[in-house]
Amino acid sequence: MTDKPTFEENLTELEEIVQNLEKGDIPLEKSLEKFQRGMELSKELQFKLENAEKTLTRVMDQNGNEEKFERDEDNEK
Amino acid sequence: MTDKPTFEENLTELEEIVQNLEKGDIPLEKSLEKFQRGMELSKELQFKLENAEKTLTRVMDQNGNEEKFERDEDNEK
Amino acid sequence: MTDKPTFEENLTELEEIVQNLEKGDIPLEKSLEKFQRGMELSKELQFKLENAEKTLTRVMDQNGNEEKFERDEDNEK
Amino acid sequence: MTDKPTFEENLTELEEIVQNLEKGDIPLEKSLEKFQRGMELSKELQFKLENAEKTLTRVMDQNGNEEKFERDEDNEK
Amino acid sequence: MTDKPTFEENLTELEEIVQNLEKGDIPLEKSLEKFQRGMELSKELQFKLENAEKTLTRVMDQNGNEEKFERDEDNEK
Amino acid sequence: MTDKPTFEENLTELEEIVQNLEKGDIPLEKSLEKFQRGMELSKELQFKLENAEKTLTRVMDQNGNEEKFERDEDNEK
Amino acid sequence: MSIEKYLTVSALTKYLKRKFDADPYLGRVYLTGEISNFRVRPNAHQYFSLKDERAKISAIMFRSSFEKIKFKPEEGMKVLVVGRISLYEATGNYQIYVEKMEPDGVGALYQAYEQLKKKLAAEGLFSAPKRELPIFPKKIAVITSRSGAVIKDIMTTVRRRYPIVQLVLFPALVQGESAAADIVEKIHCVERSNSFDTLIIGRGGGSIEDLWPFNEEIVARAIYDCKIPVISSVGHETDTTIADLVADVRAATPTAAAELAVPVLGDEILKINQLKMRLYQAFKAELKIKTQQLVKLQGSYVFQQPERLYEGYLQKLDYFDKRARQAMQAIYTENELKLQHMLSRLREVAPIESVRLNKKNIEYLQQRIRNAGLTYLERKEQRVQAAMVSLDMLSPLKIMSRGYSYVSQDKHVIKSVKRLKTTQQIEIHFADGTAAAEIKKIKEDQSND
Repeated sequence: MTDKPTFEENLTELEEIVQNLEKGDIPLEKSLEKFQRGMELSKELQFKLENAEKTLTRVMDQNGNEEKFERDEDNEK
Repeated sequence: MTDKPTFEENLTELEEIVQNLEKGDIPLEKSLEKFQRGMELSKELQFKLENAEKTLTRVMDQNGNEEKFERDEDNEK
Repeated sequence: MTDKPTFEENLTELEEIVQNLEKGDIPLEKSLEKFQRGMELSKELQFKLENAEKTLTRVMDQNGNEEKFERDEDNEK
Repeated sequence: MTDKPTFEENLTELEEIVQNLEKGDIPLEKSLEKFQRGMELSKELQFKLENAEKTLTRVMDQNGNEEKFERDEDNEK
Repeated sequence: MTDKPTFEENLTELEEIVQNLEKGDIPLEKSLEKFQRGMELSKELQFKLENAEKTLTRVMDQNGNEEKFERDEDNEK
Repeated sequence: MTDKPTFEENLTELEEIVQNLEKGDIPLEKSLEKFQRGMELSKELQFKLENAEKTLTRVMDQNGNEEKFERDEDNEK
Repeated sequence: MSIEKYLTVSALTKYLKRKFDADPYLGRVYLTGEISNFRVRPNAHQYFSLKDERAKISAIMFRSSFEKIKFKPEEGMKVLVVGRISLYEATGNYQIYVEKMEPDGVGALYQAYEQLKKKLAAEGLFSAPKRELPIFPKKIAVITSRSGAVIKDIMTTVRRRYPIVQLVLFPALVQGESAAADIVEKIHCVERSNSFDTLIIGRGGGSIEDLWPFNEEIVARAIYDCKIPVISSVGHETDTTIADLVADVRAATPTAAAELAVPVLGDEILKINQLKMRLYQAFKAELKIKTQQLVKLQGSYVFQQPERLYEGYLQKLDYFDKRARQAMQAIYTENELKLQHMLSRLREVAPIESVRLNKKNIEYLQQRIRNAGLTYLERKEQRVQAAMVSLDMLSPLKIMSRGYSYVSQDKHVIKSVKRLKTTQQIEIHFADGTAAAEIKKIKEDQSND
């Protein structure tokens, strides 16, 4: 797990790929590779983000009761 | 029991978590953990407080009788 | 029976608790604990007082003459 | 009979109890005990006094003749 | 007969009893005893006096002259 | 006859009794006895004096015989 | 006879008196004689007789004259007197009015009397203790003349005073030669009978000669030896005989003797009655005193209101009882106040505010953490989106869309024909897809090399 690059490392790699591609002096094959790599990375990042979002929502939803409670309490005020 | 962090320690930890998250310079995974931790903490603290409030309210209500008793005594005077 | 704290000891403890709470520099949990202890103590003290009052009333009722006597005396005032 | 405390001894004990109670520096439980003891004493004393009264009345009734004798003498005056 | 106390001895005893009782500094039980003794004595003394008086009257009645004489004397007063 | 107290002895006894009683320092029982004795004596003495027969003077003749004295009889006529 | 011939007693007496008074011899008479019937009357005129063996004359001596004489006239004394003879009309007696009187020697009997008196006095007969008279005699012997006034006076007095006594007269000669012996005999007779309480020896008044038996020694000794108390009443008060002196009691007159011998019966009965009354009163008084003492004691409040014996205790007890209850009530009230005070302070320090504050704080922190989480994620998303957009822009596929395509075999781009062979399977990549192809013919371009 520790070897696995973090979300931020992946993001940085993706951004570097974008910068390299923007320079445009790399062979097609290379750029294709990089592009593909970038696509992979972005896919992964997106996946991670989605996961994170789910987690966040879940955690927040777990507090839904309290939210209700809070609202009740607010009503009481 | 003594090893268990106090309410105040938990509150301090929660505040640090919030500040950390607000600064936003921590890795996603880390931040997710912290978020979860923060939510847990806040939940726990809230639970404790609500319990305390209930207890206090109850206890205070229990003294309603005594209050009446006192009032009766006042009437006698 | 001897080991049981006396009413005055209980009252003293309650007073210490009240003074501690009035100083107000104790952690919430501690203060909650102390408050509850204080409430317990006050309940016990009240119970004891009520018992005392019952005893007082009962003993006085056991010889009705004096009650009458007292009332008569009060009327005379 | 000699071991039994006399009326005066009981009265003195009652007086001491009253003084103790009036000083008011004894624990509540103790003062309740003392009060109960005092009430017992007072009941006993009252009982004795009532007995004394009965004895006196009985003795007086037995001497009805002398009363008559005295009245006769008064008439002569 | 010689051992029996005389009227005067009994009277003196009665007088002492009365003085004692009037001073009032004797224990209740003792004073009750003394009261009873006093009543007995007074009864006995009265009985003796009445007997003596009867003797006086009877002896005088046995010769009527003196009675007349007495009455005359009374009338003269 | 000689053992019987004479009139004078009885009178003396009566006088002593009267003086004793008048001094008044003898016990009641004794004085009652004395009173009764005195009354008996006085009765006896009075009886003797009142009931003795009146006598006529006699005269002793030469032969030692007492005879009526004619001069006394004359006086009575 | 006519009445005028009779004289009145007064007229005759007056006439006689004049005869006496006018007689020259009788105006002043010198007379010798023996005093008789004399009893001194103090501070008064003196009446007596003067006598000799055969005759007797009454005499009077007025007080003024009597006070002048220098001796004490006595019965039987021979005297020389000077006086006048006159008649006392009231009694018709003639008498000598004595003006002067002198003694004329001493009489023979008087001398004998004095001698015996001295002798007996020396023997102690007179000073010997006297027997006491019984107060209540039963039987009294009287030695006197049967016919005299003595027994009559005694009888009268006794009858009056004490009629229950037996009087027995022992008749005796009281005058003359054998009188003394007779008296002695009678005394012995009285003694012998052993039944008498008192003996009275008496004789009326008379001259010293008349009374002489009572001055004789045998009589005196008989009286002295007599075991019965003797009352002597001889002659008048002025006649003191030896018998009088030796007797236990001397009475001036027979009446006095009787009075001495017996009490008054009524008085005695009264006395006994008085004793009885005193006895009664004394005993009654004693009873009264004792009764008063008893009544006083019975009247003590101790017996009248015995409840006072314990009333004090009742009050005390009530007082203690009340105080105990008040004290206990006070203790209770004080503790209750303390507790209520403590309780209200405790309630005031209930940490409810702190709890509510903290709750708000926690809510706020929760809000913040939620916001922070969302913001953080948003920012990451943005970065990823930006990179992805850029990457998309730079995609080589975009060039191919202008009509370019490339060949690859086994994922390797084939940049030169030299690397191709006929029948070789290749992939032609287009912008919008791939196509599989087989090399049919190879034509190498030289120039380009």
